[in-house]
Amino acid sequence: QASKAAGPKEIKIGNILPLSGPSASVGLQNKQAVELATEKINAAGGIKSLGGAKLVNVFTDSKGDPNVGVTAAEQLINTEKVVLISGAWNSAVTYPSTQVAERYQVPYVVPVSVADKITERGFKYTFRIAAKDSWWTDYQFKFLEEQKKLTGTKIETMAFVYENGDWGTGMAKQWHERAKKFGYKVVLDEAYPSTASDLTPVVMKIKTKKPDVILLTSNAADAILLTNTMATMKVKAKAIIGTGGGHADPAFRKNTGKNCEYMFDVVEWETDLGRPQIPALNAEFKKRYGYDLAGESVDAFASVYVIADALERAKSTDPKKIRDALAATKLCVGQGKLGIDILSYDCIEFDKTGQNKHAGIVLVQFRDVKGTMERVTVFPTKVARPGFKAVFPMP
Amino acid sequence: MDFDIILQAIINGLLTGSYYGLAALGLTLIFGVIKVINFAHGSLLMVGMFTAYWIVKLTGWNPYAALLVVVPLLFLFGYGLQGFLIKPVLIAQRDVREPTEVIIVTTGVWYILDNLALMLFGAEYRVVQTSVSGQIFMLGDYIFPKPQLYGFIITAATSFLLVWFLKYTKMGKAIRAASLDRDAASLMGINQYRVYNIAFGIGAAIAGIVGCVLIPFYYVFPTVGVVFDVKCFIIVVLGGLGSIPGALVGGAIIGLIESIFAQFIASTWTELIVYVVFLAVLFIRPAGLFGEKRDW
Amino acid sequence: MALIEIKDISKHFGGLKAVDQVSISIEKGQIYGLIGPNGAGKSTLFNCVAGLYPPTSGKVIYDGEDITGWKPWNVCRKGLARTFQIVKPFQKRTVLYNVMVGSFLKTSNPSEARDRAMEVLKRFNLADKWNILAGNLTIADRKRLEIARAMATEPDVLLLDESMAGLRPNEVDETLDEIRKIRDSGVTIFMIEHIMRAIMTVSDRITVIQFGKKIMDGTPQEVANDERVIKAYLGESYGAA
Amino acid sequence: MALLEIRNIDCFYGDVQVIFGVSMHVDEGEVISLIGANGAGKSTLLRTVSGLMKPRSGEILFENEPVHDLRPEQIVERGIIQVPEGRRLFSLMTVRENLEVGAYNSRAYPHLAQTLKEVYKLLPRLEERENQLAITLSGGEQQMVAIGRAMMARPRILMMDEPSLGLAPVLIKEIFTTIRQIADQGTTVLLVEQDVQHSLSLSDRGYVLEHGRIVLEGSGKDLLENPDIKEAYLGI
Amino acid sequence: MNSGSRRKTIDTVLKVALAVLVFTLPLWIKNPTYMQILIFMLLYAYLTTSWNLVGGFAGVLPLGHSAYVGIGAYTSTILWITWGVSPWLGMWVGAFIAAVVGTIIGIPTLKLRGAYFALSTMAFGEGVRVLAENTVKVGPCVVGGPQGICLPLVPGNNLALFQFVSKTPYYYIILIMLCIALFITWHISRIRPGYYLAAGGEEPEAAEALGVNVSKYKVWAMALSCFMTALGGTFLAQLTLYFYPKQILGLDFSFELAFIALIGGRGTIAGPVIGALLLRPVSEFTRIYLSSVLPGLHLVIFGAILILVMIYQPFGLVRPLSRFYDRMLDALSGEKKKER
Ligand SMILES: Nc1ncnc2c1ncn2[C@@H]1O[C@H](COP(=O)(O)OP(=O)(O)OP(=O)(O)O)[C@@H](O)[C@H]1O
Ligand SMILES: Nc1ncnc2c1ncn2[C@@H]1O[C@H](COP(=O)(O)OP(=O)(O)OP(=O)(O)O)[C@@H](O)[C@H]1O
Ligand SMILES: [Mg+2]
Ligand SMILES: [Mg+2]
Repeated sequence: QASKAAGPKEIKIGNILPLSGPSASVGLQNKQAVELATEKINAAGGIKSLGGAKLVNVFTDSKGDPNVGVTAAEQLINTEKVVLISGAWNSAVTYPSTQVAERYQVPYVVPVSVADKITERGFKYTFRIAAKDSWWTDYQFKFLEEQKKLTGTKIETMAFVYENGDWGTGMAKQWHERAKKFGYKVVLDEAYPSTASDLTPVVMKIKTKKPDVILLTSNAADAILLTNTMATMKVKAKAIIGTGGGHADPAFRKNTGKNCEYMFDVVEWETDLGRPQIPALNAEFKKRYGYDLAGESVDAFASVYVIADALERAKSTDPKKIRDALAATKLCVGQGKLGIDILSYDCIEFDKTGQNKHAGIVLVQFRDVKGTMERVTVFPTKVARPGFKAVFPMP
Repeated sequence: MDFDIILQAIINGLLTGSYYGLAALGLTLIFGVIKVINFAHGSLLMVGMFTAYWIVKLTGWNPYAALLVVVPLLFLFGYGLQGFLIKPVLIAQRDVREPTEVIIVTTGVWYILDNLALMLFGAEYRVVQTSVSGQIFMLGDYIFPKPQLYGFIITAATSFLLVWFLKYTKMGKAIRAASLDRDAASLMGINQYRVYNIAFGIGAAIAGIVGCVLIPFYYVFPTVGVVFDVKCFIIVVLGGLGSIPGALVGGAIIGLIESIFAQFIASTWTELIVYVVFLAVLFIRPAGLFGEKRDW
Repeated sequence: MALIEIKDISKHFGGLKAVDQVSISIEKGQIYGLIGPNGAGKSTLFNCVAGLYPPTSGKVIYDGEDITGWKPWNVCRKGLARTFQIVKPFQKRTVLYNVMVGSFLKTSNPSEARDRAMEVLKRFNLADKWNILAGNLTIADRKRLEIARAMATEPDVLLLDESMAGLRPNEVDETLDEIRKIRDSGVTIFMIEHIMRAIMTVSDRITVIQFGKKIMDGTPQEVANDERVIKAYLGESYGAA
Repeated sequence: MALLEIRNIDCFYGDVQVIFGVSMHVDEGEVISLIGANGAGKSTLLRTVSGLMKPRSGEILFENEPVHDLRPEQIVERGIIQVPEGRRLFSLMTVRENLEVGAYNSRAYPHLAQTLKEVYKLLPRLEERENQLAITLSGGEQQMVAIGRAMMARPRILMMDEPSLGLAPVLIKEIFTTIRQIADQGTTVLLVEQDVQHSLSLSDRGYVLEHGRIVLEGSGKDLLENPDIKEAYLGI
Repeated sequence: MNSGSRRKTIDTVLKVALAVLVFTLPLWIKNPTYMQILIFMLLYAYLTTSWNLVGGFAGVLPLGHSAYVGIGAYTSTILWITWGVSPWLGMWVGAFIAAVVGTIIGIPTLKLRGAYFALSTMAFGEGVRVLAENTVKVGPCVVGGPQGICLPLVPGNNLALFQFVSKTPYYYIILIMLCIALFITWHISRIRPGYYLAAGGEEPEAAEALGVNVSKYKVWAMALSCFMTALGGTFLAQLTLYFYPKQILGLDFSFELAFIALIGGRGTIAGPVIGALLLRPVSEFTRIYLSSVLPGLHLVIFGAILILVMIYQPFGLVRPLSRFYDRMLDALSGEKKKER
């Protein structure tokens, strides 16, 4: 193509995100993170090996609908002629749209969709930055095991409560496997429709079963409703652990107030991590868009750096070369890449399925820090916020 | 199963069912009078919720004080909606008893309102802490969440007022007359379209009331109406389209099914039970529990 | 044996006994009249015979066969066609279309149905209006269409519910001629009518009902001179035709 | 002076013209019959006066003021009240509620209680049936309610479209007696009827409408004796 | 030359030209995105034509037809994945099941009037969705619960397994399906069942009195409609290779079919096609070009378009378009259309 002599002035990156429909809120946050990262990279001189070419993002709305996502991918590839696609937040959209990219042999970077199977189909052009969802449940159980030892608390029974979508049911499957492995008794396995108008019946059920630990997988709205209803109905447990998603949404803390205190959540990232660049970036993001960075935004933010790095090394906009460059990615903290320096783990490197093999997870607890509810990293202990330790069992 | 639990489930079911019923009430009124399925009903509820949300958020009022603003506002909104958008289609379909094509208009309004809200407020979920949020009232060991309890009382009061209005006031009678025979109503000096506007306005105002009732314990977001839409449709058909007691009883039935069955089976399946019960009732009583067979 | 035997038919709506133990028997080839005050239950009785309502009790025997509670379409296929007091044309369709729906009963071939329908239209002086939408017809034409449509099913019995209400006297006369012609072609007719001049001249026999109950039956003369009928229905003596 | 004056109006359904340049007038206190074949356009004429449809040309004056541009409810406010063809009661409302709705217009509403008494006096049977749903009434009773409902509006001119349609002979007499009483109380009446004998004999004047045109006009008595009328409408 | 023949010639020429254009489109359009949009247009036209058999001819308003699309997609896909049955065969099984389900649901609901029917079918559609979301596995068959089913990729263009890399085969398959569906509706509207359906839809009591078992014909129409809809479901599954309950059994989907019919002209033969041809591109292009400007804006515009069409053309766009076509013919031929 025209990449030879002067190189292109602009490099088009396609982004598929849910900008309307039920997951529009997170879709928008991802979009903003991508825009901010792109701006920074372009300001720093763009892709130098391509003559300082600027990255240009083309956003298309998937509505969270796979069919729309597929059409969007085709449109990005054929009409917009993007060299690479990034997206699509909803696993259900990522799944078929990566298939399209694979057919056209266009690289597809997946910042956040966590469904295991996305990188388990032998695709050559799909690369995922976030951890697989099976890795998340690992951390939840690791944490429990450690706390059992540490505090001598007896934990025998568990309740699984999750939204009945793709994600929640996937998590529940993992939970069951691990509960069996570690010898917990599952007293309640309850999926609920994520559009429920009333979750009191579910909460009533939890109350009857009196589980030691409640594992939750929820979207934002239902996480809020569930937590508030549990408080109203006076449900108590030794530990309530969320699985990111809704619990990580800033709206969750804002809208549950005191009710979420001492709850746990797993997350790929947190603002209080001990990385020096985080405060400044978070402040900038917050000033611009009105809320804190979240794990998913950070993945999206980092993904732009991964893409830029691959382009830099590919020295070309030929999709095949970009793919090879992506496959050879090795970006680590301390190389002066802002997007990488803020991660909770040390390097991004893809295994042969395209999965970032270092992607890590942390456990946070909602704590009242000087009058405001904050997410405090408590596990693994080496990245925990200084001076904080998990309160376990929940009081 | 524990008797206490069942009783608590019944309490929850009735409290929940009451605001379901209230949400369905506006829908059934609009259908009864104008014979239009208002697919924008959930969106009106959303508008009511957002209004109440902002009022409470900005002024810190008691959420029920927001009714003073929400009710007139939604009334005017519904009034205008019917007057400007639905009326032209009704005029074009003057001879049709149930102008089904109007659903396109009401669905269009639904899309527009939901997405305008998205553009204005973003997709995030918002909850506002009100003076009654999270408070409970205990009767023995039984928990009555106060916001739901107040919702129950407001439902009862609203239904009573509506029935009284339709039965005893001049405008109420005119509304009923126009719903039975619009041309004949014209010949009595009733401006049928104004009557429709008012009926639609009242229906919208009731949706607004539901918004205020929900604010203390539910969250607001642009597509919140969709959560209640399908439920409302089931309730009104179950109870009998156009029937006020039908909406209330239908709401209670759905609330109870959800609450009680969830104690025995997975709550995703209770949704299915709702549909099964709904279809079963239709097989037995095609006009719904309180439907007037000869009228439809 | 009579062609139609209505035996002790009752129809209750809730507590209302709209038809109460009425028996009528109609011979083949007769024109049989049914009269009575408004709300006496005449249309309800028709509806019970034609299958629109299942009777609460009693029997309808047609040609030796018990057709009580049969569905309307089966009654029609059996050879009893009816018209409605409030005419129900398919308003958005042409006159021809309306009649073709009737003539399809005896043939499934569209062009044959069309030919038969045109013939019926000719008989009822509607042929030149075949392409008009039924909704745009005058009342008189609609009533005529109602009969034409029923006749297109080639019935053995025709049930007419106030087919002449709202017609001008000379139109009434035309319709009466048509009815006689239909009868002469071998069709038995059972009709409800409030226009005395019509029903008294054309009927062979008349039944009078009031409050759902049969008051009497007899020849037009007998009916016209009956004290009870005069008091309940006619209001004054109808100069016996 | 004419109370109601129709000047040269043309009416259409879609592209089909059904009224062709009709002019007529009704004076205060008169009883006027409008007769004509089925589909002549009688109901259309009444609908036009009531504002349910608009004339394409011509004008309608009530007390010398044009009313053809007004909406139906505004026309009712003036006191032009119609008893529509086929009764058109509010089926699921009680007799009393039907009557109350009749008095909806602002001229009549303040006098509701008074008018109700008068109507009950005129039609005592309605008082007996006060709380019955309209749908459960017999045809004759329904016609009474329809007339009573119109009277509740305190009509300046009462237009009736085929009040005797589908009624038993005994009821037809009763209805015409009632109409006579209404006229005697001073209400102007415009009567559309098939029962020419009854209607012309209680009318001061009559018009004959054929195919949308007025073809004959005269006093009730003259028209009754007119041989053409006799042949066409009385079947003699 | 007899009058009107010139007009007729032009009419024929235009129609033939249109047909040729439609059948050769893949030769002109190389961009797969546009092909995909075209295919979806045809698919929606096909599904709406099937919908129209009940929604248009039987005079009721079904709002749950996505259930039958889903039944088609699920059946053929499950048969293929579990037992290796080719979708070409499986689609008939799915269609048959859909017809049976449609009949069972139709028998009680088709007796209901107007809004009752609309809302009941809507509730039924939602019920099927909930059922699918709660069923992960039935015996050896993976239903997939809320995650739905992903069809394994078959390399290359494989006619036997109904999977192609190129869009062209999909285009011709759905085009042929649409032509058949149009022929069926056209034919039905001219024979006895068509007359009976229309009559029953307009005045059920009158039709029954003329010997028409109205419910029977409506149920037949429903069964046929469901049958055809399910075939479209299999096509959709093979085209997107991935489906899940919220999408394929969603309310939005059912609504869109009804809208296309209402906007195009319900109960007419061309209506669904015209509706799909106009509405699909509008929703696609506003989404593509506006969604990144301001999220939600495209749906606001879509809603506004729906409302405007209904206010100005409450009986759908077929009428003004055919009037326009007639005028155009008049102008081209210099002859007036003969009034029948
Ligand atoms: N579907 C129904 N439900 C309840 N009541 C009914 C129904 N149909 C008729 N009725 C009642 O049954 C009685 C008899 O009505 P029907 O129509 O048979 O009278 P009719 O003799 O035909 O009177 P008309 O001469 O006025 O036509 C009336 O009181 C009527 O209100
Ligand atoms: N809604 C309508 N649409 C089209 N044409 C109509 C409509 N209503 C009436 N017409 C036509 O207008 C003409 C006059 O009808 P109109 O009802 O005024 O007659 P009429 O004199 O009252 O007759 P009748 O004695 O039958 O009541 C008739 O030819 C009729 O077919
Ligand atoms: Mg009758
Ligand atoms: Mg008339």
